[in-house]
Amino acid sequence: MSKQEHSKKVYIKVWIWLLAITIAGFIVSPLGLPGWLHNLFIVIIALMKGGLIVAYFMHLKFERLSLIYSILLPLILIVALAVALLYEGTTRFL
Amino acid sequence: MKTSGRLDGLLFVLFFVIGVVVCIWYLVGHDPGFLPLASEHGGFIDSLFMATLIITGIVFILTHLLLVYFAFRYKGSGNGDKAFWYPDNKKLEIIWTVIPAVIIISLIVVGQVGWGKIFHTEPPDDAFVVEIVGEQFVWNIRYPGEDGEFGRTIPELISRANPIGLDPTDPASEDDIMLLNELRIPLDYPVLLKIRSKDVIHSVFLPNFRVKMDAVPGMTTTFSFTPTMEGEFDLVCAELCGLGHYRMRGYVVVQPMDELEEWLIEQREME
Amino acid sequence: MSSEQASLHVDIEHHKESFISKYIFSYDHKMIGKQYMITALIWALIGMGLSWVMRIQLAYPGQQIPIFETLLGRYAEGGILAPEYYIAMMTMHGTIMVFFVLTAGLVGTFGNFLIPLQIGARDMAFPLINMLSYWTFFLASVVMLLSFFVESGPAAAGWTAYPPLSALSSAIPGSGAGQSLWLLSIALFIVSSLFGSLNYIVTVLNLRTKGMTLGRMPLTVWAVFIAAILGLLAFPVLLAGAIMLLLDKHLATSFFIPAGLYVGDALLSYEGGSPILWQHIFWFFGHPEVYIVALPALGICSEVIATCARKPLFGYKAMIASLLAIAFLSFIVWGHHMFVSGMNPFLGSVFVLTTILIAVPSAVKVFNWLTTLWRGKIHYTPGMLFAMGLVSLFITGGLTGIFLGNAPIDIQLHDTYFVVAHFHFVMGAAALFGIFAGIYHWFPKMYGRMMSNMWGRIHFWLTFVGIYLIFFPMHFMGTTGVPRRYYAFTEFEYTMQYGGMNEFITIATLITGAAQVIFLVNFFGSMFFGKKAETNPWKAATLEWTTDDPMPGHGNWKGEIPTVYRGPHEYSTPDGKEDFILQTDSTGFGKMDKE
Amino acid sequence: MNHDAVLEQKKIMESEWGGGKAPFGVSWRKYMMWIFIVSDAFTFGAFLAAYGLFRVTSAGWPDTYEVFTAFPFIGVEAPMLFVAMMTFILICSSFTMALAVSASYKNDRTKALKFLGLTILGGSIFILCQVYEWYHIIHDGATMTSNPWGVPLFSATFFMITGFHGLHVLSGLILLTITALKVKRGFYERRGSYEGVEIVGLYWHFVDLVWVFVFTFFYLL
Repeated sequence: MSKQEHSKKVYIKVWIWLLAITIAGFIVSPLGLPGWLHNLFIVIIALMKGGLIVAYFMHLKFERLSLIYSILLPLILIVALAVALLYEGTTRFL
Repeated sequence: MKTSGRLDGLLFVLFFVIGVVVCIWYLVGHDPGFLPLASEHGGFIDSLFMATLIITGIVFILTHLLLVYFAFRYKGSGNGDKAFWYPDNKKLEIIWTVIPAVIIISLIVVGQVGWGKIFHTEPPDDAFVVEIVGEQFVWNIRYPGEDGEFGRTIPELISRANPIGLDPTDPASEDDIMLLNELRIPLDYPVLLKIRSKDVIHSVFLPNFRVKMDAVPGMTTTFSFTPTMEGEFDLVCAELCGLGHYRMRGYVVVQPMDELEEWLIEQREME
Repeated sequence: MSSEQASLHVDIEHHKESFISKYIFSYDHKMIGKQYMITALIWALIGMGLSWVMRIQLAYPGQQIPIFETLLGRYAEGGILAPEYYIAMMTMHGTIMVFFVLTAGLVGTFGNFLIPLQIGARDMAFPLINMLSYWTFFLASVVMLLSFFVESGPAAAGWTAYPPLSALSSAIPGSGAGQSLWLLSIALFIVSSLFGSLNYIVTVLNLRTKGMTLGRMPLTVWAVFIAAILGLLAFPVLLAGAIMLLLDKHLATSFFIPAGLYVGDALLSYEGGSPILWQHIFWFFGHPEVYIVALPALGICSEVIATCARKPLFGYKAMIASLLAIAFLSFIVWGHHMFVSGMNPFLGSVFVLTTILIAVPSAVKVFNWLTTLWRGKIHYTPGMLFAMGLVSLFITGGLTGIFLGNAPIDIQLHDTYFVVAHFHFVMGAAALFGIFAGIYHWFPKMYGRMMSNMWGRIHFWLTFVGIYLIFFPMHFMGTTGVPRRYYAFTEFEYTMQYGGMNEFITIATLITGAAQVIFLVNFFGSMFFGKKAETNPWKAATLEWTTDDPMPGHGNWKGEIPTVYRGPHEYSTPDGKEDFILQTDSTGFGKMDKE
Repeated sequence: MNHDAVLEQKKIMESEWGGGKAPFGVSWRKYMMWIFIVSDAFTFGAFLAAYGLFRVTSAGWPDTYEVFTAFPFIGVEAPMLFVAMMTFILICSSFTMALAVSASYKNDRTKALKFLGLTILGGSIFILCQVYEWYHIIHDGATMTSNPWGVPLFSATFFMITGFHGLHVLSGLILLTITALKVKRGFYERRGSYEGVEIVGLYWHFVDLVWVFVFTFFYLL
């Protein structure tokens, strides 16, 4: 474990970023953007936040590539379930 | 290690031969067991079934022939003499990956063409519409009547006398015809089943018509098909729905359109 | 010794052995594996008993069978099994067999017993969690057993527990307390399986001995490893579903229950849920579950075939690749259980494609097994017989899957006896044969004694023929359209024609079931009176046979863990002296490992 | 035996995946936490996927900006402000957790303990906030089966998902407390490795991560 991965400076930077994009998420709502754009924006912000936490706080970014893949790739499967359910919900139900 | 296997090898061969003979004897006597076909799309399903049966039958016999032959032929003596060392052959493996893939993909393609015809084609506007509402353990059948429209149903109105909760204030409900367990449909004419359920999941299964669709509470599922044979057939429940699942019986009567229309008028008058 | 292994070794050395710590709350992976095995065998007897009850009812509907009343009490008053309890028996048969016999009996038994032995580890990575895994499973068993004794009877909505039937006690009595206990038991089982999976995956990745690359692991370890990954990812989804169903049942939420239901002369006050959602969630778990059961059986089969045919497993890499392909595909095929469930037909098309593609890796496996047998020197041990039987059953069950996976044919075959035949071949019987093959093959290592060869062979032939006699005729019933989960076939003329066949199947079931007594006697008898085993009775090449005794103590190897120099299935190699070379054989490598 | 085999064996013995080593470069304890997190993510994923289906199929899903308006002590309606604050607190606790891990790797026991304490504090405040929020919307009339803003599934999924997440926070707090006590007693120092702190940290960050998605999908969308 090298010292760099756990440097305080990086954590503070990430923390500030997290706060900044969380606030950005709030500001966008009253702007009255079209629904899909608003949703897209919100989801991108969530992914960015998640990415920051996973990459720096959980320092996955500094782990071996094989570990990164073994953690992230399986998540595709649960996303597939969500996509199938949303598709099913919007096209067929009730 | 004493594991003589002459007998086991022989038994494998014997079992395979007897099994195949019995199977073929049975198949010749009974087809694969299909009930008489009574719908248009059913022909496609049956022939796809038969095609798959032939393909898989060949694969079954070939692989089992190899299995029992090897079992019979390559018996070890147990005194440590070596077998033929053969760990790998890329070419062979690619061949037997590609061949099944091609066969299988062609089956999928053919299947999807049929699937598209059954489910992705909209039924014609003048299709004969019947509603089937599953209930523990009967089928409520409803015809829209002369106006061609089903009356509104409201769950709060359901009672013994009004099994599906028909709303009497809706003008469309006046000429609706309600029947129990008796589904009459016209010969050679597209039929659209609108399937609902009052309580748990049922499944409308018409084995002669190769029709099956779940009756799911809270939503309306549909199945459209064209009957091609006159007569009386079974309406079966194919999804576990409770203790009476096995006796949730209905009848399907297929008759020419003009007879059916007369019968509908009679029913209307009787109500 | 690596640092990882060393810290584990310290833990083991400090672990004192009393009766309780050795046989009950044991940390030793071998004892935990045996505990799983014995528990699964007991469950198998219960599950089999339930299938006898069902078969007798189906063959002789409406007839008084006095023994039913003696055994089942109020569920069969006057010797006639009531329909609601027939369904309950069927539900419990499915649940018990899928979860408690096949999953626990294969992954639990062989995962625990074989992984550390075959990869060269002292024990699992987390012996404590391993112990907890078994005892959570035991608790799940107790809860499931309790549900037989509640007032309204055990769960009765099928092992798939489709709501609304499973959620509403007014729809069927079993959906009261019985179903709640069922859900609780399954939730416990999920926790147990999670503990197990974490252990298996981490152990396989981090605790392999020196030289044991992934490409040198025996196929059993590969298969259990992949099954553990499937369990890790599939079970939590069922947990989410089970929690939602419990909330529906006890807090009257309506996740799975739509508005306007009218059950038992009363309008229910649920609003807005979707029964199809449960089906999606259940089968997202349910299909991988099939492979959690099947893959270890296929792995065991591969290994036993290679060992007993005295040949290297043909296409070792392709076998692993096909396991991986099957595992991946199994997550994206769940919709094939729902072609006619009201699911969007377009989704149906997608699922047809992914489903039938599974046939390709499966075919590769079969061809590779056959080529392994080709020009082999087959030793007919009972384990080998069961492995070869598995190949046959896997072919039969796999081929019928091609019918069911093609959506248009499934319209006719869905929920008929064709399905029953299909999954009993490919998942039920094939996996069971995997268990038998594994037990016969590794019994000498488990108990230091040999099982009787002759009785093993008799057991095999009765079981193998019996399975075909029971399940093959069901295909014909299925094409005719005889629906499954029927209490009796007396209500329809076209189902009545199979009266004779049903009687035949029932008799076959009774005989095949009775034949399992041979196994039990052989198993328990050999445990105490069997011939003492050698360290390596089958002359196998894998690591577990290099332990100092036939029955290694906790820690597995007395001295250092051996280093591995070669692949797992080196049989009949041209340059070897004997017809097998142990993985640890360092002939020709000089003093490499002493560095 | 040919030369190639000897060479290959040599390569294997030196390689990361050759056995006897940790191929991912992490110990088995840490890797176990990682895959546990993946598994747990699937549970949450299933809940959220189900929620998504309810959301798109139910007509008239309530507007969260009208539901979550309460804020203690200020007496005016402040849509989403409270939950924004909760998010802020949880992110901060994640931040202090990262600092605790960092300090523990520098063998700075007092600092590690301090940051762990701050993390526990943040987590506890988050739980209290959640209690307040639950109390408030229950007070407004929301139950598992009905709520004043429309679709009952809204409150049912809300209680289910935030409840399940809350359970994770609670168990995280218990784990953190145990870890803090171990740090205090010098358990990790004696062991020579502070990895335990890092592993608990992973779990805590995951709880935060889940909240990010719950917050996004449930409150913001």
